[in-house]
Amino acid sequence: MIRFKAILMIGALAGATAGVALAQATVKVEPASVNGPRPLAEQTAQAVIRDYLESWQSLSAAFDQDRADLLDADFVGDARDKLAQAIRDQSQMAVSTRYQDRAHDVQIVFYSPEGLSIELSDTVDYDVQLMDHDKPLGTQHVHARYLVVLTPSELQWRVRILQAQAG
Amino acid sequence: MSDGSENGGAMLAVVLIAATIAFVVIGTMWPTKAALAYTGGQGLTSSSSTPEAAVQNLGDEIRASAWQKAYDGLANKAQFTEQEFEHDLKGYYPSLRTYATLDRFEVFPLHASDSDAEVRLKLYWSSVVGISEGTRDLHVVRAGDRWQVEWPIVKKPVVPPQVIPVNYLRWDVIYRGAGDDWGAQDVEAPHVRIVDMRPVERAEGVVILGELLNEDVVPAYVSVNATLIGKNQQPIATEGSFDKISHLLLPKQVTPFLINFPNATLADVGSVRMTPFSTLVPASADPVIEIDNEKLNPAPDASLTGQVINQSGQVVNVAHVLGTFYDSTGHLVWVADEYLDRALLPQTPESFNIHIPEDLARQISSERTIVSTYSSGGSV
Amino acid sequence: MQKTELLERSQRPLPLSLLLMAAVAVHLPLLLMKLPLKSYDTNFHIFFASHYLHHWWDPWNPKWYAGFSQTTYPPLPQQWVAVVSHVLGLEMAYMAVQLAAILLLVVGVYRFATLWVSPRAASYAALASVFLGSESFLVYSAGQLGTTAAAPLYLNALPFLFSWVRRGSGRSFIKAVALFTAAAAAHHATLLFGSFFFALPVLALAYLDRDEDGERVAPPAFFARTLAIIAIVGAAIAVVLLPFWIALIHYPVTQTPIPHPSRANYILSPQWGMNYFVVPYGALILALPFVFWRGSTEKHLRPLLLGFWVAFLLGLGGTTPVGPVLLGRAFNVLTMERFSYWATLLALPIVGVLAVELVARFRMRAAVSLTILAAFTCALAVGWTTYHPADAEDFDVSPVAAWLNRDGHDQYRYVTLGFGNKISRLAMMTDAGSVDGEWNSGRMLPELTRYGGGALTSSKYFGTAGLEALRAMLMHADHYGLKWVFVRDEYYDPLLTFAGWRPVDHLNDGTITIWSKDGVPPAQPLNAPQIPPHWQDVIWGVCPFGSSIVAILVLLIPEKRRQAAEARYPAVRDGELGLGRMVS
Amino acid sequence: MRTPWAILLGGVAGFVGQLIFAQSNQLTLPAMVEAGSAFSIETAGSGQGTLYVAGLGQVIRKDVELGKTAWFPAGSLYDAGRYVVILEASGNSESGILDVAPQTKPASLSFLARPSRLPIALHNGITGAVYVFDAYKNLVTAPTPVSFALSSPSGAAQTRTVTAKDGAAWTAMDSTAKQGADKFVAEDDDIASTRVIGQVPGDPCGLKMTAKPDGDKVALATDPVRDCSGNAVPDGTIVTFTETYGDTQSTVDVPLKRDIAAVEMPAHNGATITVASGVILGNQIRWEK
Repeated sequence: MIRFKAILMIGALAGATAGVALAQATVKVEPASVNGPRPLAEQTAQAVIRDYLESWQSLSAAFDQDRADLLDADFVGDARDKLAQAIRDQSQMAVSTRYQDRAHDVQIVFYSPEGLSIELSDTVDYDVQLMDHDKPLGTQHVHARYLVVLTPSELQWRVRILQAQAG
Repeated sequence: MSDGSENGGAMLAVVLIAATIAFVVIGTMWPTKAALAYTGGQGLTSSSSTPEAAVQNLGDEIRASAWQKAYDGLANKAQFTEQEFEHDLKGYYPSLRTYATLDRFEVFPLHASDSDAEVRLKLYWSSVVGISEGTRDLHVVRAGDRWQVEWPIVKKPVVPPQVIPVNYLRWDVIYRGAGDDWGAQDVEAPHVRIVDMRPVERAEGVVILGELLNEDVVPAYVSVNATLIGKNQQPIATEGSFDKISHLLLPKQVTPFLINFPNATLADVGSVRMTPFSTLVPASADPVIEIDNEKLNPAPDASLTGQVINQSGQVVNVAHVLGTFYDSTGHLVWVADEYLDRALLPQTPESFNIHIPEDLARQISSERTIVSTYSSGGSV
Repeated sequence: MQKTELLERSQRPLPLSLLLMAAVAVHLPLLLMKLPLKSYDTNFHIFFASHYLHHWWDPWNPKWYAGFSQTTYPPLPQQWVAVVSHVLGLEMAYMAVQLAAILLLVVGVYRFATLWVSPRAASYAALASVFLGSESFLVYSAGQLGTTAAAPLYLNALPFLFSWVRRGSGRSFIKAVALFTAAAAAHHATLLFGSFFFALPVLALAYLDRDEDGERVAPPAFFARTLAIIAIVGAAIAVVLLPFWIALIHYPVTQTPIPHPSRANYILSPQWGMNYFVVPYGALILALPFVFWRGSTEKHLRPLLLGFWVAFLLGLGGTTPVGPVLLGRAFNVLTMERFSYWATLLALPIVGVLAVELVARFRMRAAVSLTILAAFTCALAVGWTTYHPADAEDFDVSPVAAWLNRDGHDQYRYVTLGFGNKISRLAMMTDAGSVDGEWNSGRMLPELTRYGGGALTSSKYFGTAGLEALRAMLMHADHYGLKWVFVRDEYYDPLLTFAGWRPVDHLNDGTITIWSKDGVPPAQPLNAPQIPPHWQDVIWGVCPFGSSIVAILVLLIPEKRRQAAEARYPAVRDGELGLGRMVS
Repeated sequence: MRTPWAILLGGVAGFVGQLIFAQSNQLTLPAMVEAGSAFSIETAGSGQGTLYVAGLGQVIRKDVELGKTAWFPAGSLYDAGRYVVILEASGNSESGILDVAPQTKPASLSFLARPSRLPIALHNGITGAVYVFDAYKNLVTAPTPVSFALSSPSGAAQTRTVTAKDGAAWTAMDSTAKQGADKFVAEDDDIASTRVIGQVPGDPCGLKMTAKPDGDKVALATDPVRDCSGNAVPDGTIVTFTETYGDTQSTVDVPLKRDIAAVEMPAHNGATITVASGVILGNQIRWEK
């Protein structure tokens, strides 16, 4: 009985830890190393990184709930289309994936001269859990460098390209 | 069931019926405000026993759009038809006045004798763009025991037969269809610039005055927003120029703008953030409007008066005159406007009168006037 | 022997089945034709119902006024429409609920009338209610589902009230409480004013009759029972409509009054006299002298007559000074046609007596004449929607809804101009939100409440007030994410042009122009403090609808066979009406 | 299930599964594949299994026979990125990582050229930024040379070649001295994208009008209106004539037509007439009959 209680407590602690981890990934922002003539205002940089990090929440929710419409707020263009395609794929196969970002190391690398795009690189640590008909198949930790292009919309920056680099 | 109480019952019936009739009579003889709203302000007890009462009745009838009744009561109705009378008030061509309703009116006696009188009738028309005023000085004559109005009819203006070539420029825009436009050929918005801006404190709040220039080579559809930023760097309020601007600017054209911030005080404002918007739109350089005889009239009743002349062959249904006022050093002092509620016919002058606040009139030494127009199509 | 039977038959009430069949025969075809859809408010009720259909547990409706709470309007009929719509669809569900209200009215009028007149006269009154001009006017021209659903519930509650105060019947007490509460959940104004016009006369009758049927009731007991039922009903209504009261207390209706032609003087403005007096009363106008005479001369009818008289005077709107004096500010908030409706319901028992006496005296001639007059009255009120339609022109709003629902247009709010009461229908069909709406008491936006105009879509009809409200709203378009204006009336074009809006598209063969403003940010949910907390959502979802279920259940409790009318009019025999079986 | 607990439990299950598979080492993945190319995955053991390939752009599920090679034909996996591969068999699973690289040959360019109109002779006034994509709309991240060329109708051209870094390249160029529509071309390999840049005259320079009597009016006309480089100011540009006489004034906004603005105004003896365009003032005339 005591043993059972101990297991429960450990489980609860682990759950709480997982919950905290779910809510907040660690974020490190490197000083911008901007390729381009346009000066990058501090507020713009902050807004871009904030909107980009929020996009991971949308991405995670969209894959988790099989709802491509949840991408609309933060993704646009090819990035939105490709993510939506993946959600359609998994939905058709009754497969589901859960993405949980753990750490980001972000650096702005390009600000196009006309101000209509910002490219950043993000070295991300995240977990992917795969399930088939709600049966867990496994969770894989992934470490990857992403190249991300964001473009401005009426209220925020939205992700237009989200691509992990090979190797 | 009838018993000794039948007499009392009969009395009750009589009392209730009598009271009902009395209430109806009272309500009809002295209608409530809510009821009067549906009669154009007229009760049953209108009489024309004085010159003012005759004009008051006429005003009520115009307000109720009771054209026939109003026309029938005129002393000089033989000089024009009922239709001409109605058109005189509502316009011969579609204009703001055509669809306006008389919101209220005021009657001012000017002169009176036993047989005739002069009475001023000030009419406040409710149009889609706001209240517009009109004044008629009426000659009222005695006819037996009542008075009748002689209506100073203004007959339909006659435009002489002529040929007016329409050869002005027009810009068309080919828009991209719906869809993602990133990284595709685009035509950007026209370049506009705020060339002057000044915040002013007025009794009703803070007013932002300014001028906006289209410095591009294409027409621009413009508007200006202003945000008052408090001394703590927090926004206080955001307002737009709304109709106190000429939204269509041809290349190198300048418009004044005025933005109202009711209930704000300048003392609370740390800075003002101006946001001009411009969009590329199809436009025509026609009609060209000439502004003649502009004159600054000093206080009291300070105003800018003049005439606008439509140099094109197209009827302009609504004209909006915007005046920009400067002091002797060329600084912006005020922006004011007036809608003309009569259509502008080709080559036919139409007067305007823009009111200037008395306290500012003394500072004003020069002005610039522009006209924006609305046409629903068609020519004379 | 045969003569006696004939006499007895001539004193019998008309069977309830016949009365209900008459109601079905008259109103079912009209409802199947969906005639109420042409009325002023039907689409408004269906719009509310559609929200309950999709968001039963969330009365916050973001589609009008940039968000408003439906707890500002008692929900019972609309919730029933939502429930029935699962089977019939929204429009036919509305018709079904309206038909149920009409049938309940027949029963209610009969039961109410039996308190005052003989069962035969009461059955004539019930039959007259089928043809009642004011009922048809409210159903087919005004579309007042709330009023026409609450009144029958209220009328059905009154005999139980009488039975309780007169005899102390506990079962009647429970039934009265249940029905009064359900009536309040259907329409609050009916309950408030019904207390004065209906309940007070019934209480007065009970007091006047306190010695009549051998069961004497002492005045202290009478008053104690009266106070008890007032307290319990008050408490029940307070709980069932708690979110409504909270909304009313926190956000009282302080907006500038909106003109309504029912407040006109019907003599000075005869067109409104036709609309609000001749049409609702119809041939009943001919009976008014008799109503006054018989109501006065029969001592026990006097409370009924006085209730009728006050409602009658108030129903005359601005024709008399009674309305402004008695109602004060409420005169400029309420619409007056409902008072005429209640007045006609109060007159029906006496009209039933008139009909009985006319038939007894003139037989077939009277029957034929009364039938013609009743048919004329009903036909006039039903046909009035054609001669005085709520909408000048019918048009299809589905292209507008389709336009709003595509290409992300619904990220912004919209307003229509010249759409009349089609805005409810449009709101049902689109995902986009509007800053306009048809429920004036629910709106909180200062641009709308300050000036005294009604719906923005009809701004021009409210003169300066309406246009000022429209200008104020367009001025703050950025704040509300208002990017689209759908215009079906060129009157507004100059304002939009000079205010910086541009036409961007056309719909319905160019009869509707879409205007847009540049630089407007997408609409954001307004953090309105009037959004009800979750516990209110639960109350709103459970209590009002639950009150009607409770009312149905308690009506199944058998009543001791005793009717108020028996003492005065013993002619009624068991089983003749079947009414007791149905409602007891 | 959709709670942190689910993920935690799933993680524990996956970890245990991985331990089991790690011992058996049933899954062999290629180090990297090019987007859209065919590839294979080796499996060990025997029996049936299911292979899952999941990335942000694609998810593939394939039934495989353990111990045999699972073939993925060309075009199966085309979205560049990092994929999680899981082999599930008999309730156990093994996972790994598969990288898909973009193709090296560009197939399309996103060319952001601004502005679409600008005044003539503006240094670095024209900018262009290019993102290079392969046939599957993957950003080509390998360094690749992008050439930019701005050519005017007269034939003069400016060219630059820039190496794209992280898939992006940019340049800035001067607007020419002559008005007209220039072509701005970005090219990578044999893929080109063209934008039209309108080079428009500057503000009017030396605005001058003349006046002559015309009945009871005065006919005013400007000389052909040019900018300081001699380019004609476009037709439609507004020229404002203002006539001041005594304490009154007349104003007309007239659009240029065929380089000239002309208007008739009331002829008042002693009136002063001025001409302006935007904030540029022209000459002044005092009208004497």
